[in-house]
Amino acid sequence: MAGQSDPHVSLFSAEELEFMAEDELVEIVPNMRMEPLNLLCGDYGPFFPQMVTQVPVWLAIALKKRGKCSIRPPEWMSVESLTRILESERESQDVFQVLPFHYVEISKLLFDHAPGDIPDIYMVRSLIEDIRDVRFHKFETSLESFEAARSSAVRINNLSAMEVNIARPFVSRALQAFYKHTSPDLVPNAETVPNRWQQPADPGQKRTLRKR
Amino acid sequence: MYGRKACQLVKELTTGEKGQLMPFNSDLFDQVIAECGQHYFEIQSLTRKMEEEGLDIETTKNEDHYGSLIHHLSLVRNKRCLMAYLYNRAEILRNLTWKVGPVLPQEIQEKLSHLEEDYFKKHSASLKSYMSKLDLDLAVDMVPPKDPYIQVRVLDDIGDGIVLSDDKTANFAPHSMHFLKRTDAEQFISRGLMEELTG
Amino acid sequence: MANYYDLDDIIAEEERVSVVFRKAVNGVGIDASAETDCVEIDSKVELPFWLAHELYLRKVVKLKVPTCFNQKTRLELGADAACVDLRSRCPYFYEFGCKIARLFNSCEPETRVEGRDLGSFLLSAFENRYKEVLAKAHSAAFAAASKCFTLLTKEETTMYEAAQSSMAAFKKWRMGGPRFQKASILGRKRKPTD
Amino acid sequence: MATRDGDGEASLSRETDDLESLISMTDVERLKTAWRQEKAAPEILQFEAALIQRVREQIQLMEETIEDFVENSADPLTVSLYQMDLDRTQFLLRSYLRIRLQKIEKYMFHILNTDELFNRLSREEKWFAERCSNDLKMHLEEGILSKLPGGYQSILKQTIISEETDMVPKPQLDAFVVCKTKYFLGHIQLEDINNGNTGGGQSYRTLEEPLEMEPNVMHFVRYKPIKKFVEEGKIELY
Repeated sequence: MAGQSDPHVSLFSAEELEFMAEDELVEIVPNMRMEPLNLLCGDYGPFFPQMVTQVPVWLAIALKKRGKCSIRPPEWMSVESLTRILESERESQDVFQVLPFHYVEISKLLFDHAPGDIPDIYMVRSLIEDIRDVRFHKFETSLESFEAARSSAVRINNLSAMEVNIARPFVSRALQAFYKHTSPDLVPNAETVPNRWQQPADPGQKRTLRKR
Repeated sequence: MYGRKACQLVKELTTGEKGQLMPFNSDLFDQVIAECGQHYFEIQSLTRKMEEEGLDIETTKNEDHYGSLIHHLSLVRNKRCLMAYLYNRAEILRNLTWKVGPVLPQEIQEKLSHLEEDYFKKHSASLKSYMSKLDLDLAVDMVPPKDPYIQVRVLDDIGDGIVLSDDKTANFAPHSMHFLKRTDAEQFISRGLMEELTG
Repeated sequence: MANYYDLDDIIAEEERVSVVFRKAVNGVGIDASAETDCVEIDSKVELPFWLAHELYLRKVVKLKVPTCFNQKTRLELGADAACVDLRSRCPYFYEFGCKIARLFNSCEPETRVEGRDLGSFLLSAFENRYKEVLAKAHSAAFAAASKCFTLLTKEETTMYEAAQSSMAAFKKWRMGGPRFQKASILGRKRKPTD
Repeated sequence: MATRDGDGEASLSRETDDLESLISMTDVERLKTAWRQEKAAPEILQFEAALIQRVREQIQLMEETIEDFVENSADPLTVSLYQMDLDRTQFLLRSYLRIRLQKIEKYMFHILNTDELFNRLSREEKWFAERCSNDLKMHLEEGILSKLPGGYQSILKQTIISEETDMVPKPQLDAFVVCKTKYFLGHIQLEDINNGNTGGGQSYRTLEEPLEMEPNVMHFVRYKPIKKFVEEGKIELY
C-alpha cells in the first residue's frame, strides 16, 4: 500500500510524516460562525467571520475544502523569508538554516489545498524546491566526505523530518557497515584505527556532518 | 558437495521479484530432508565402526571421527537452510495477513504447501482472536486518514449484497463507481478488487 | 552473531575456500579427485565456508586466503576503488571477508600473518566505494546507474537500493495520487473480468 | 516522552517547564509520541497501558458524542470535523498496536525467552505472543524438525550440544536511530564495555570520546548506547 510504511524501505512513509505535520498549527480566517470544537487533539474555536484563529493544518484544510475559511500561510513561506534562507543556504557549505521541522510537508499541503491563499505562489513554490534541492545536495556532499563516520554518533543539526527520512535508509546502513567493519575482532591492531579522540581537531575544516 | 541442494533452496527465496512468493519447492525440500537422514546414517555407521574397534568415541580423534564430524556439520547446515526456508516463508505469510486479510487469494494459495496453508489459517485466527479480545479491528487504517469517504471504482466482480459498516448493502458491479467509507474500501483495494480514484 | 535465519548470511557462507587437510578423514564424499570416500593428509580441496570454518577451528584443515582478497584485487582497489567489479569476484565480498578476517584473528598466530590486515583492507575498500554508491544512487541517469550497478556487491546493492527507493517514495508522494493501492505481493497482471 | 502514568515513576529531575508542557499535553499527543517511539525503536518498548486505556475511553466518548450529533441533526460540517479528529486518533491507536504486534511476530521466541521483554507486553499481547509462537513452533516441527534425527530437533539450538539458544532471532540493537533530547546529556558511553559485543571478547574497541548531547540537536546514534535513555524517556526517537 502506498502510504503504509515498509520497514525495509524507510521508517516512516511520506504519508505518515504528512500526518504528523497536519498537527502543526496554522492561522485561518473563517468566513462563518461556529461553536468551539472540543476535539480529542485539543480545543479550537469559537469561529467568527474575519477573526483570525489558530487550528491544526488538517482542520484548516478541511474547512478550506468546504469553502469556510482562507488559510494564512506561515511567515516563513513568504518570498522575502525564503529568498533569505536560500541565499544563506547557498553561502554556507556546513550549516543548514533553521526551517520548520515539517516545512516540506506543510508547504506541499498548502500548495495542494490553498493555492489561492499564498501570495506569489509560483515564486514561493520554486524557492522551496530550490531550498530543498540545495539542502539535499549539501547533505549528500557532506556524506561523501564521511570518513569521520567511524563513529557511533553523527550530528545532523537542523535537518527536517522529510530530509531525515529520505536519508535514513542509506545513512543508517552505511553507519552500521562502518561500525561493523571497525569491530575489534576484524581490525585487532589498534594502530589501524586511530583514536580520533586524541587527534588534534582540524581547525580549517568544519563539516556539516562532523563526528559529533 | 554437501549442503549444495540446501543452499539452492535458500537461494530460491532471494531470486524472483522482490516481495513475490515463489511456489513451495517440495521436491528439493524433500531431497534435503532425505540428505539429513543420510548424514545421520553415516554418523552412526562411523561411530559403530569405532565402537567395534574398541575405541573410546568421546576421545578418539581418528579419520572416522573426523568423517562423522563432517557429516554432523553438514546436517547442521542442512537444518539451517531448511529452517530458513520455512521460517522466511512463514514471515511472508504473516505479512500477508496484514495485507490481504484472512482469506488467501487463489494465486497465492497455489504457491503454498498444505502445512503453510494450515499455518496461515491458524495465524490469522490468532490475530483475529487478539483483535476480538481488544474489540478493535486492526486490519483497517493501514494508511493515515484523510477524508472519511473516498471515491472508488470496482475492478472485479465482487458480487452484490455486500454489507458495509453502516449496515447498508451495496451492489458492486464491475466498473461501477462508489463513494465509500475509507475503512470499508481499504481491504477491497489491497486485494485488487477496487481502485481509488483521485483528482 | 548473525541471525540464524538470515538468507544473505547463509548464502555468504556457501562461498568456497581452498583448504589443505592436516588430518585424514574417512567416510566422506567431499574430495572430487579422490577415488575412495577418504581424504588423505595434505589433500587440497575446495570447501564451502561453513564447513571449512568449523574444520579450521578444530585444526583439521589449513586455510588459504580466498583469491578475491588477494594482492591483485587489493592493488586494483587501491588504484580506482569504484571501478572494480567486485560482484563477479564475490557477491558477498564484505560479509565473506569479515568472516574470514574474524577467523584468522581468532586463531593461532602462524596463520594470522596472511590475513592479518584483511579487516582494515575491507574497511578502506568499503569507505572508498560507498561514496560512489551514494553519488550514483541519487543522481546518476538510469543507464549510467545500471552499469555501475553490475559492479556492486550485495551489501552495496542493498545500500544503493535503500537510497533509491526512499527517494522514489518521496517523489511519488510529492506527485500525489491514490493513497490506497493493491498489495504488492499480488501479481500486477491479473485483468479485471469483464 | 510521557511518563508512564500510574506506575509511580515520576522523574524528579524534570524541569518545571517540562512539567508544565507535560500537563498541557493531550493524551493524543502522548499517543503520537509513543507511536513514533515504538516505530523507531528496534526492540519492543513498554506498553503504555494507562495511556491506551484513557485514549480508548476518550474514543468511545467521542463516538457517542458523534452519534448524538447525528441523532439531533447537528450541523453536518461540525459532525464531519469531529469524525476526522476521531479518525486520526483511531489511526494512531491502531497503528501503535499494530507495530507492536509486528514486532512480537518477528521476535516472538526471543520475547518469550526474555522476562524483561515479555513483561513489557499488555495482557492481550502476552496471550498473542504465546499463541503465535505455538503456531510457528508447530509449523516448523511438523514441516522439518520431526523429520530430523534425534539431537537435531530443537527449535532453539542448532544441535543438542549447542551452548546457547543460537537459533533465536533477536532485534538488531546495533542499528542506528535518529534521536534528540530535551535535556543536556553528558557522558553517553558509546562502546559496549560491560557486555562486550565481540564474540571472542579478546580486544575492545578503541575508546571514543563519550557523547555529549545538547538539547534539541538531532543525531544518528547506535541504539544500544542510548537504549536506557529512550526507556527513561530522556531521549526521543524520530
